[in-house]
Amino acid sequence: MTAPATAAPNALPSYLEAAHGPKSWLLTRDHKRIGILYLVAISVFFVLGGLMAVLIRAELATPQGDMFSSDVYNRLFTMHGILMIFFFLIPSIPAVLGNFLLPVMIGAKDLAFPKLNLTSWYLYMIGGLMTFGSLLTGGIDTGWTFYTPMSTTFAQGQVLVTAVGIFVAGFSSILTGLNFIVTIHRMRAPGMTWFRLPLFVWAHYATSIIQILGTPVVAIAILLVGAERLFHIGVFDPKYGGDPLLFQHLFWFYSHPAVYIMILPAMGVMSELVTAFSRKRVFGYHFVAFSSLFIAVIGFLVWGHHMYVSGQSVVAGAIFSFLTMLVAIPSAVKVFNWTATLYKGSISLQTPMLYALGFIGVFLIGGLTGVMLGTLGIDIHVHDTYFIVAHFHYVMVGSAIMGYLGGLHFWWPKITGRMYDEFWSKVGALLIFVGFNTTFFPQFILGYLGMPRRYHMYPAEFQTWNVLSSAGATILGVGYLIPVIYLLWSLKFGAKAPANPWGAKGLEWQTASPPPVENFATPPVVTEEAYAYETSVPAKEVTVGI
Amino acid sequence: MSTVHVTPVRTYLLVFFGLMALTFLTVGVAHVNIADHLPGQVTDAINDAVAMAIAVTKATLVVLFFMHVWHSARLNKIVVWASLFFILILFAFSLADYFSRGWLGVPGK
Amino acid sequence: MASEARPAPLAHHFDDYDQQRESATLGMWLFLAQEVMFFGGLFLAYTVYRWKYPAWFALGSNQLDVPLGLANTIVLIGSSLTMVLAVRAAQLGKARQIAGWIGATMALGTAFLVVKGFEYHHKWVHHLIPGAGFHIEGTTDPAAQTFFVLYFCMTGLHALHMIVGLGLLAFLVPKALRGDFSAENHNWVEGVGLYWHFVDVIWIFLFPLLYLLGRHHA
Amino acid sequence: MLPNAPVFPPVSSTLASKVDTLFFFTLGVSVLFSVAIVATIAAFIVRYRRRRADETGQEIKGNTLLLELAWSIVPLGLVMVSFFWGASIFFESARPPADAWSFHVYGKQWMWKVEHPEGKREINEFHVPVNQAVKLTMTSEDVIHNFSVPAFRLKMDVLPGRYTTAWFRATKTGTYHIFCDQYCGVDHSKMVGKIHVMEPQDYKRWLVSGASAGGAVASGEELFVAKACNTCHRPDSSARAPVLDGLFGKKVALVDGRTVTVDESYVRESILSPATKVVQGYQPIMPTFQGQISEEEVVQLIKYIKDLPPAGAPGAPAAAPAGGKP
Ligand code: HEA
Ligand code: HEA
Ligand code: HEC
Ligand code: CUA
Ligand SMILES: [Cu+2]
Repeated sequence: MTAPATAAPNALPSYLEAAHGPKSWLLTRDHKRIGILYLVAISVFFVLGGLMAVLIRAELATPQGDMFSSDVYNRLFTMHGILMIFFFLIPSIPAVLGNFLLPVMIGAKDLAFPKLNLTSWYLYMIGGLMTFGSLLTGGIDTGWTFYTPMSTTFAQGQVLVTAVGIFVAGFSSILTGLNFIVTIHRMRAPGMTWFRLPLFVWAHYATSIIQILGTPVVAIAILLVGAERLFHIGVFDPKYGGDPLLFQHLFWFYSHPAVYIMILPAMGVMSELVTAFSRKRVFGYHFVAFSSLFIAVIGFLVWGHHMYVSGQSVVAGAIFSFLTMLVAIPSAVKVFNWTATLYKGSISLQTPMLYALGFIGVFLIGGLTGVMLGTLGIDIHVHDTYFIVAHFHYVMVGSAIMGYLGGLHFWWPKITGRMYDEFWSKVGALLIFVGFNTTFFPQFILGYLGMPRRYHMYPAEFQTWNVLSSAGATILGVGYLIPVIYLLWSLKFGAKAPANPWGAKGLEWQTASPPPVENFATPPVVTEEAYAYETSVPAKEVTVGI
Repeated sequence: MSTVHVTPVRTYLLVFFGLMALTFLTVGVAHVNIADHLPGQVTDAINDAVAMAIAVTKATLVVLFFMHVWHSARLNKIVVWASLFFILILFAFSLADYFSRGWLGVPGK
Repeated sequence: MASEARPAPLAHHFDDYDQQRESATLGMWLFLAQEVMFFGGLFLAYTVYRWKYPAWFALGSNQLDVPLGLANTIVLIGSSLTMVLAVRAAQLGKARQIAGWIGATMALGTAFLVVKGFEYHHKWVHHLIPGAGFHIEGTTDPAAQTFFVLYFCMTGLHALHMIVGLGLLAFLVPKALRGDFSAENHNWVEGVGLYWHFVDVIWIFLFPLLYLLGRHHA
Repeated sequence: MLPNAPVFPPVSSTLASKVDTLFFFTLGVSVLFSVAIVATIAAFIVRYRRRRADETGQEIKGNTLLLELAWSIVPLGLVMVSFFWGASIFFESARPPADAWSFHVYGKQWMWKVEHPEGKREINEFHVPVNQAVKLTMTSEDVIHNFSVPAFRLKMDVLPGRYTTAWFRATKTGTYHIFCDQYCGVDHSKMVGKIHVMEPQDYKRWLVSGASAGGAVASGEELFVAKACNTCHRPDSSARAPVLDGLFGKKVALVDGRTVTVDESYVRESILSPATKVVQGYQPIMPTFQGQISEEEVVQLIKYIKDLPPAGAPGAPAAAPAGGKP
């Protein structure tokens, strides 16, 4: 895309240099700085959640419960799930990369509502601190799913505080989605038509729909749980005429689509990575773009697949199973189109591309086991076993986080203006891939054998696979440690990044690294479709080896 | 430059009185067992249906005129329809579970 | 563009007022879509429980005071009228009128809440608050509480929205008097107006669902 | 040091082999697609590796619609096979065969209680005869649990406030795990048991041996008197209430115009929440027994009502066991 912005990218001070001091960060309205605020916050929550995972895996290395009491163990996995899902993965790509890049990619100066954007971050922080506070004061033992009447009547601990924390964080997510949709509709640069949008933007558009329409339903469900606990009234407890399944319907109405809040942005990143590192137009642009919307909409129709054996009617089970099958197709379409994009490309295996390829491999396993779970006859055996645990870690830890890390590496030079170490980043990517599969593949076997999830102790014959899994988690932990080190290192010692280190297309690569406050020195005008690599030879900007 | 449409006060008043009329109507019919006044086998639920029909009419009036959707950009209309569509999904599929409990000879409540 | 009176300036990242206004209304509508889903969960709960316990719902709704509910409905629809007139005044750029109509809206909104307060008090006196002290004439089945659980959740959340709305309106009055709103730029009035009407729409459904259905049995 | 590592669970019920076949089908499809896609990607990487720093990919021209359709429709076909196959197994697993013996299961934080058709009771142990269909009617006394026997590929949630059912026909004698698969609080992981599949004659011998666990519960007939049901539900009683003889399995018209079939759930609801479904022609005067009667007592009453012969039929309401007789 030609834009006059390339002329003098360094004329303006970058968003990092424009102002200094804590106040300039905590009161900023610049979407880029808010993206950084999120980056710091979610990283902290990730490490917290990850440490709990390490404790879980340590405990599960032996069949007896020898490290923790049952009660502590239950609190560990509950908090692990809550922190990872609500405070790490859901905000990860949208709130960090999306916040930073979306306005730049469409040639806008900022999101439509900058103050609201900052408000979202504060809501997120309030929610996060409440949840963290409840953790410090004993945590909760409901599981991240809050099933009633367990959560309303029987659970110990700070259910109320956590519930309110999630409720508040939910509104942060809603407002982010709202901001994105308005921005995409109203703030595009001249010439940036819908079908010239990068697929990353399409993915975020679809994600935002889910955030706006799904999140309020879980919010009200959680609020009712809170009310039931507080006032001892029967909303969901059958003792007072309540219906526990109603909670499950409300919860999964959000929480199934929520898994697409986690994966769709990662898929958006994927489309950027695959095109940039094969220097080629994406294959089937329209199919990839619309499949995101299709996933978002059909994703709202399948929630009952979490409830096949819950006492839901068998007819409803069959309907939900049928629709679950349909939702697999647009994901398949994406995978095939990415593969086809590589055909006759100019493929370079730089670190972000390694993550992209890892994503495809891992997502295949995660997604296809998802289809198995969607199959009624199989789910009646593996429901609530480690098969589920393996499935969702494959899609969440494997796919979504690999997408996130791939994106973070891809845009790191743009965000920070620094290059990271090529060698160590490849070692890190490799270690994460190996560690991840060693951790979670054995869990499929455990699951089919019948090992239930959320078990503190288990029969001795399951031990070998569990030891393997715990060993893998150690590798994975070290794998995650490596990027932390070299990325932090790069901030100070990394080489200065040029405007377009990868020779990639997209408006964000046409402005300086890091970008100036309002993103572009002169407002860009778009004259090309996305990924029109064939029209230019990005010779000079390329600095990193092949 | 502004594309804002200014609605005459008369329209607002008409809508208001329409809403008032419907409010009294719905209170009035609520005390009548409509099924008794209709020929044939009509279930009790007819009262619910009438009340909801009136409520939907009232809500539509508010949305179209007070909330200016009548003169709004197409996109805002789409948002309205989309929220209705998704609320319908929530209802349809949850109730599909409840209403089909016990079908196919599988017990359930 | 009428540039001599430009009370609230164009935000730095917008190109013109049209873009700014369209963004604001779209944002508000999306927020309301979110609200629809939020209340939708409660309406679903209502539907499910009413289907499960028709008798208790008929019994429950017969405990409510229709005249008060009706009065409140009239008050609330009236407040929607005054609100829309405030928005109209803003569209025409008439600062004092805006403030006047907003004041009227706030008065009606407060009246609604006061009446609601009396109703709650009445429920309290008659042991109709769900929980340990709940008692209703005609049954000891604990499921009979379900109606009142929903009654309080739904009307309570609605009242909470009204309180937020009143706060927003109060925030607009000085702005209006200061002359912050012009024909080009009155997004705040418009946005709060949409919100207020939305709260009205919720009540339009709550009133028959809670007060009226099941009346014909009594 | 470590015990050996099994990779596949025992296959010990009629359902198990069916579930496994379907599992291997989907596994095969998955492996096929994964290998094909990964191989293609690997080939592309080798073939189209970037040679020069300023190289770009070649644009692909032409109509790709057919390709897009192909790779949408082929997976669609496969998942549809998977759906229908899976649904048929699911329906089969949900509908017990007519000859099934009826057992009751109670979940309670954190134990399983089982009651055999003729009244013998055990806790966290479950003895069943081989090759006999067994139907479980399950309920919980507190939170949601889940009764799971991996060797049978059997799993069903156990809810408070209602009954769910499951069934199996064990095909191999042996001892297998029972797990609670729904998180239910502190000792969820200790809510485990053993199911012992025995030869029929061994099962018979086991039945008559030893005492039953979990304390005795009064029989339904005794409860019917103790809870004063008989004061209303006897033809000669003063209160006007329906006679329950021969009621089970019939259809009943309700005052609000609906009809219901009298099954376990309905009788349970009639006892605990009588005004929810009021029988046509009667006043809702029956008191609720909620909180005054345990889940096990409810089941005793249900069994008793189930076995009441139609009015006028010879023979007093026998104390014959419900379901089938071993
Ligand atoms: C990022 C998160 C994420 C994603 C993307 C998915 C994606 C999918 N999930 Fe997953 N899921 C979770 C997160 C996620 N899930 C979580 C957290 C849980 C557990 C919650 C809990 O209980 O705690 C869960 C649980 C879960 C269950 C419930 C299991 C149970 O509790 O019994 C089911 C059942 O249907 C399911 C199905 C699916 C399906 C069909 C997809 C599909 O979208 C996958 C589509 C992808 C593909 C199909 C791969 C690509 C396809 C091809 C390359 C072509 C070839 C394809 C075919 C031949 C079909 N998931
Ligand atoms: C985004 C979501 C997410 C992520 C990223 C993870 C990450 C991990 N999870 Fe998590 N998990 C969930 C979401 C997630 N999980 C959910 C929703 C549940 C269900 C909860 C419930 O049942 O309610 C669950 C449950 C769950 C269980 C099942 C518990 C049970 O049912 O009893 C297990 C067991 O192995 C597990 C393991 C792990 C491991 C090993 C990781 C690893 O990937 C973590 C690796 C991360 C780190 C190690 C931290 C970062 C490391 C560093 C910065 C380096 C320094 C540290 C070291 C060198 C050690 N998880
Ligand atoms: C005070 C009188 C009274 C007592 C005591 C009473 N019932 Fe009832 N029962 C009724 C009446 C009246 C009906 C019919 C109206 C209705 O459905 O509520 C009824 C209905 C029933 C039904 C549904 C019958 C049908 O035709 O569908 C069952 C089952 C039942 N009772 C069981 C019991 C049991 C078990 C007990 C004791 C634990 C009991 N009842 C105690 C009065 C009583
Ligand atoms: Cu009972 Cu888990
Ligand atoms: Cu799902």
